[in-house]
Amino acid sequence: MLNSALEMLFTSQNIVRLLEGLLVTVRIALIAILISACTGIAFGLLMTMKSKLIKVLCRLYLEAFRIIPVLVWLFIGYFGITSVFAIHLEGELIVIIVFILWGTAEMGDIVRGALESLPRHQSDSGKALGLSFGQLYRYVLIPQAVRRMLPATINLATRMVKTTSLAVLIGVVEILKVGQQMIENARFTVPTASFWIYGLIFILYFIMCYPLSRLAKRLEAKWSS
Amino acid sequence: MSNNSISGGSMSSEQREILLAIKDLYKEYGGKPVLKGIDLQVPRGEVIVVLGPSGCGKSTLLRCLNGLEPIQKGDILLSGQSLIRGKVDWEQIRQQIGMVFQNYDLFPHMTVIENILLGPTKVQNRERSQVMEQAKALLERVGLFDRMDAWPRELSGGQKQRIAIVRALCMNPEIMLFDEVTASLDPEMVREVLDVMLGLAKQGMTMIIVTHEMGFAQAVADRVVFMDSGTVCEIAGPQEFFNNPRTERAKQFLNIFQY
Amino acid sequence: MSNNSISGGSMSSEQREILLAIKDLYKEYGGKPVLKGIDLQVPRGEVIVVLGPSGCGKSTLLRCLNGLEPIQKGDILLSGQSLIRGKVDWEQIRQQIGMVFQNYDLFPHMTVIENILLGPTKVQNRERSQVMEQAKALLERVGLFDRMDAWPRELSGGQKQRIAIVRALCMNPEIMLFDEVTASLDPEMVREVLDVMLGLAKQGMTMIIVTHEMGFAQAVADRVVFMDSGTVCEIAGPQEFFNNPRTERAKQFLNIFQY
Amino acid sequence: GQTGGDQANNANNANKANGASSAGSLEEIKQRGTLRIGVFSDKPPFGYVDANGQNQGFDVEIARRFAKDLLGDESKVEFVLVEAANRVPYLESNKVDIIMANFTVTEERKQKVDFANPYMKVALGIVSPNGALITSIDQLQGQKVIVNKGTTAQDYLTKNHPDLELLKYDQNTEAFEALKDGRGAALAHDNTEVLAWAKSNPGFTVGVPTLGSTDTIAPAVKKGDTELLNWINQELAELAKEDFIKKAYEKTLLPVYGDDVKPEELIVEGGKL
Amino acid sequence: MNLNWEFILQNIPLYEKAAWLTLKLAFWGTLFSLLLGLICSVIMYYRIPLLKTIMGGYIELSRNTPLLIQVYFLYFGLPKLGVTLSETACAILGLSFLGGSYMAEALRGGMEAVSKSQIESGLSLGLSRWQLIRYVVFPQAFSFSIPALGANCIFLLKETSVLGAIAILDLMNVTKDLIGMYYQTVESLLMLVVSYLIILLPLSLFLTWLERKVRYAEFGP
Ligand SMILES: Nc1ncnc2c1ncn2[C@@H]1O[C@H](COP(=O)(O)OP(=O)(O)OP(=O)(O)O)[C@@H](O)[C@H]1O
Ligand SMILES: Nc1ncnc2c1ncn2[C@@H]1O[C@H](COP(=O)(O)OP(=O)(O)OP(=O)(O)O)[C@@H](O)[C@H]1O
Ligand SMILES: [Mg+2]
Ligand SMILES: [Mg+2]
Repeated sequence: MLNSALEMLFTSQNIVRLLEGLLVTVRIALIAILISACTGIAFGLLMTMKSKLIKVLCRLYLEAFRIIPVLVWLFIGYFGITSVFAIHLEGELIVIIVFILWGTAEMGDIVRGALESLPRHQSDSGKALGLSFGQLYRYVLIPQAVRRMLPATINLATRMVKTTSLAVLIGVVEILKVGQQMIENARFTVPTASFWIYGLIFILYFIMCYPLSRLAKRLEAKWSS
Repeated sequence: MSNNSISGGSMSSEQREILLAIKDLYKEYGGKPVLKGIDLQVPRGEVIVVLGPSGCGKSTLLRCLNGLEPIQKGDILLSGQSLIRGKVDWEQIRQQIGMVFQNYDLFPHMTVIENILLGPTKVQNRERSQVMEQAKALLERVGLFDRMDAWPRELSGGQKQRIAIVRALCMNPEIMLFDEVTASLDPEMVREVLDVMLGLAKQGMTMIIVTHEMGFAQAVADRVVFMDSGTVCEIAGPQEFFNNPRTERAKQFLNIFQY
Repeated sequence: MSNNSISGGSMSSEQREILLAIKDLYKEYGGKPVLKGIDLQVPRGEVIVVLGPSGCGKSTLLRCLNGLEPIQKGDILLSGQSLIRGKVDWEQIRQQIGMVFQNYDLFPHMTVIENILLGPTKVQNRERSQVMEQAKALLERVGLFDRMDAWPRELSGGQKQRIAIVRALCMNPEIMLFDEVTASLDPEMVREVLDVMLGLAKQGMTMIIVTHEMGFAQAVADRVVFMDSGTVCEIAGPQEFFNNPRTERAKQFLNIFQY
Repeated sequence: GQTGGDQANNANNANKANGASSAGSLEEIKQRGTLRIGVFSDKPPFGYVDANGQNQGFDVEIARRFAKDLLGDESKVEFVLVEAANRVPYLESNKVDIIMANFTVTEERKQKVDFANPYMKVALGIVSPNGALITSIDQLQGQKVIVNKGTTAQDYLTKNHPDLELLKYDQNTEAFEALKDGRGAALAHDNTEVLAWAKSNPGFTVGVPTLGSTDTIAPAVKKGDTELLNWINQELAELAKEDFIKKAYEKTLLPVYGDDVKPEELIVEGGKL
Repeated sequence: MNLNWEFILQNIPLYEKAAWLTLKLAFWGTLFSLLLGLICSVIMYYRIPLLKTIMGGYIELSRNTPLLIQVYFLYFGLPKLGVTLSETACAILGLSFLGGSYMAEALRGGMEAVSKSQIESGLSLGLSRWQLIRYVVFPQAFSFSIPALGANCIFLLKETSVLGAIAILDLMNVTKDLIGMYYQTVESLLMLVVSYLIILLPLSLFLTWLERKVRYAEFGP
């Protein structure tokens, strides 16, 4: 059984196609993570502003992504937007956009949490040294916040990598879709293909995510003491 | 305005230049008054120790002097210049006022020397090498020259507080404020920090010190200011205050430390 | 074994029943010796104050007496019964040893009275109403009768420590151990807690107290045990120890508290 | 078959609905240089991706020819892989120019897209395991029937047999997989589809070869894109001259259906029933 | 834009049914997750040899793979080994497999947050090991864990949205159906969002309230 499965993988283009599918997955995750890391920091700073209005708006934005599942947002982006505005956007682009919006919200909350968890006397003693507002953030608050938020950020990245699996449901040809095409193709030759292919994809995802969550744990252990 | 009537102490403060003057300072937190009209004049070179029960407003007073808290009424003058009226450049003023807090407030992501250099180089834009000289000399004086490259977490509480003092001194402030800097330290460490402060006093630094260490207070103070529930109850020389307090509340307070 | 040679104090400990005996106690953390052969006999009703610089092993000693730390050598006898050799029922023994720590260790999810009743009702299976009587009496004594139904977070640090003492007392222990119970309190609160302990001493409770409050130590101690780096350096009556310490190290230590 | 009046009417609706410009679509395609056609990727022998990642199948065959005749080269086609349920959105959002993914002509769909003339005939069929062969829809009472989401089979059963319990899957692969795993008593789909599938899956038989009315399968374009629509109809008529649809059948479907099925039962040549 | 209200009203029952199904799956998934998490966290807290390694492996596997792949594997992969589970079984199993590790981490975090001095003061009162867990560690650990546990509940509820892939008629799947059959995209998506808001908004607000209460007040009224 395993033999025929391996044979299927290594005949023709199958393994290459699967890796190409994986590449799409990785590409989506990487772009989304990198961009939302930046936008998230900006959003996080915005959330620590004193203005009531800004606070409420930020909260609404955050809760929208907290409450409504990402898959729903993908559908809204994919079917809803197109049917209302009739614009042409690739599935992959939709996934990236939705992931960035989602990532910004979550990342922002992480940044806010990190900044607010800094003891007040840190900013007091910065001020007492005569640091200006900008200097206070640049030299004192942000460097400390970054350490506190790094583990959570990596966890968010892991979640985003995992969530790329939903892309298939709005027609993006990524690893899962390629896998399904292969299962369909091999239906006569390897009847147990779905076990092997889904198993393989399961493991591939694990291989992508495990090092990340390991790293997060490490940093957490290192910096909590 | 009326503090002269209750002021006392070994030296007459009238003869020296007044560095810091607090006039009828009034401060409240959300409607609850915490400082109810404080008057105090600090001549250059004087060491003032502020005593009083917990919650009487000692920390709040120091924080107001440094602009960390806005005040509702009154005025604060540093070298005759108001810190309240008109447009106040706090970043400028805070360079002249050094402050050390109860919690060890070193920045944990910087080494000792980086902590010390931050203010002088970034705020005062001074030459790094020149500040370095000064920092080394100060570290030497507090006995921590060899810990220059250590991280704050590698230091004991007493060492951290001594570094915090050096950090503030390195800005060349006119006046230093100390808020219970030894409150969470073990006795030996208390001693090493207080010794540094005694040294500063001897050198003529102007200081306002909030502390619960009565022995130290007696030894270091030029004048003792006793506060209770937001007002100054008594100002006296240390000898006089500890041996013969005038107010009933001060007597009660001192009783706590007697067995 | 040899502590008699350096023991002292106002009362001769030989005449009274020895409640707790520590014999050549040796304890290490990961190969690093922390207690290097401690000998100490505590007669019933005696108040022992343990003094010594930070890290000398005072807390560790108390923790060993209570079985919170295993020891490597030596023996501990409570009423003549070994706590080390053979099968020791710690749950049983801990009922006879009350302990209060530096951190306010009330259980935050229980009200004051629930905190107090937990041990007597669950561990000792005593009648709830009968324990209630006792608890009320004790609360009255420490002046917190009306805070019976409060939650720990609603109490000040000093109040929490007094409740912690009541909680331990309510188990009717033979001996009480106090580990720097006032170390993180404001001076007024320090006083209210120490007063409770002074009261206990007067009533004849056997106690071992670790503290940094020298005035209190002098007032409460029957004997002072001075430790340094894991050994007992000096045992003396309080008058003798504070006015005329025999060892150099004790002199140095006491100097810290003088200005 | 729909009348011209119908179409004009529909075109009006569409312009009102999404206001997208439809004129000059042929020009646009020529400028772009590729014809984007939505096809299935997991529905052999109509549209699938072979082991080398190439699109293959009956629909694909015709699609390539369209590209060749419109742009002069059959490689100038860009295949966009679609699922049953997103065929309409793909057209609406202008992600593809034509859908050629076994798209059955239905009333609801006509509201949303414009169908060209048909190239295939289709009815529903029900395939089930030989061991428990379903030969009539009545046998399915109280059993689970597998369908593919967004297909006419789901549509038909939901509307005409609302009491049946349906197991609905996003993708063809999953639906047939589920049948093989015994998750339902039978699978309902286009009979072209189930016939082909049963051929290559011994142990399964199409017990109900035609169910409901016979429908047609046709290329679809965005609502109001009459220019492209007319071109397709013309093209289909042209292709009839060389029996192209039949040839495509022989190349892709014959190996699957064998000689049991007469091509005339399935294909429509020249867009005329 | 004009909404087709008739269509919306007509399909409310469908969404209602789907919402109940979503809730039902989430409920069982959460419950089993909690049980699994409880067992795991106790094993990890006490560092029971062997079992600890196994649970550690499980936690990593479950946390680092997407639910969609997990259920695909359970639903389409396992039958090839002769194990065919029903849709509901797969859904609940998948949710529990995923949720178990999240709950375990949350509970373990709570247990480790109970300070050593709390445990020692319990011990010095003479509490037995079991009494210590029962009266001191667990009540506190649970309240420390509440924010994380609550977040996990919401997380699992949201994750049910992918179960449509294995033919579960949840909210998401019903929406896909309606889009596929009637092409009333906007109306269907609107109903979907509203359904999630109706379910999750109160839950989310409740948890925020609870979290604040636990965080600021610690214990007591
Ligand atoms: N940020 C704040 N908001 C509201 N009230 C405050 C705030 N900070 C301090 N207070 C109140 O102001 C009063 C004075 O506080 P302050 O910290 O100045 O006292 P303190 O004399 O320094 O006491 P301690 O000896 O305990 O440090 C107290 O009653 C306190 O409750
Ligand atoms: N859990 C532990 N693991 C390793 N070393 C420890 C541990 N607890 C204490 N020590 C070490 O044992 C020595 C004695 O510690 P102990 O807490 O008994 O001192 P102490 O006299 O109570 O000091 P303090 O006055 O600061 O409370 C110290 O050097 C300390 O570093
Ligand atoms: Mg204060
Ligand atoms: Mg100690």
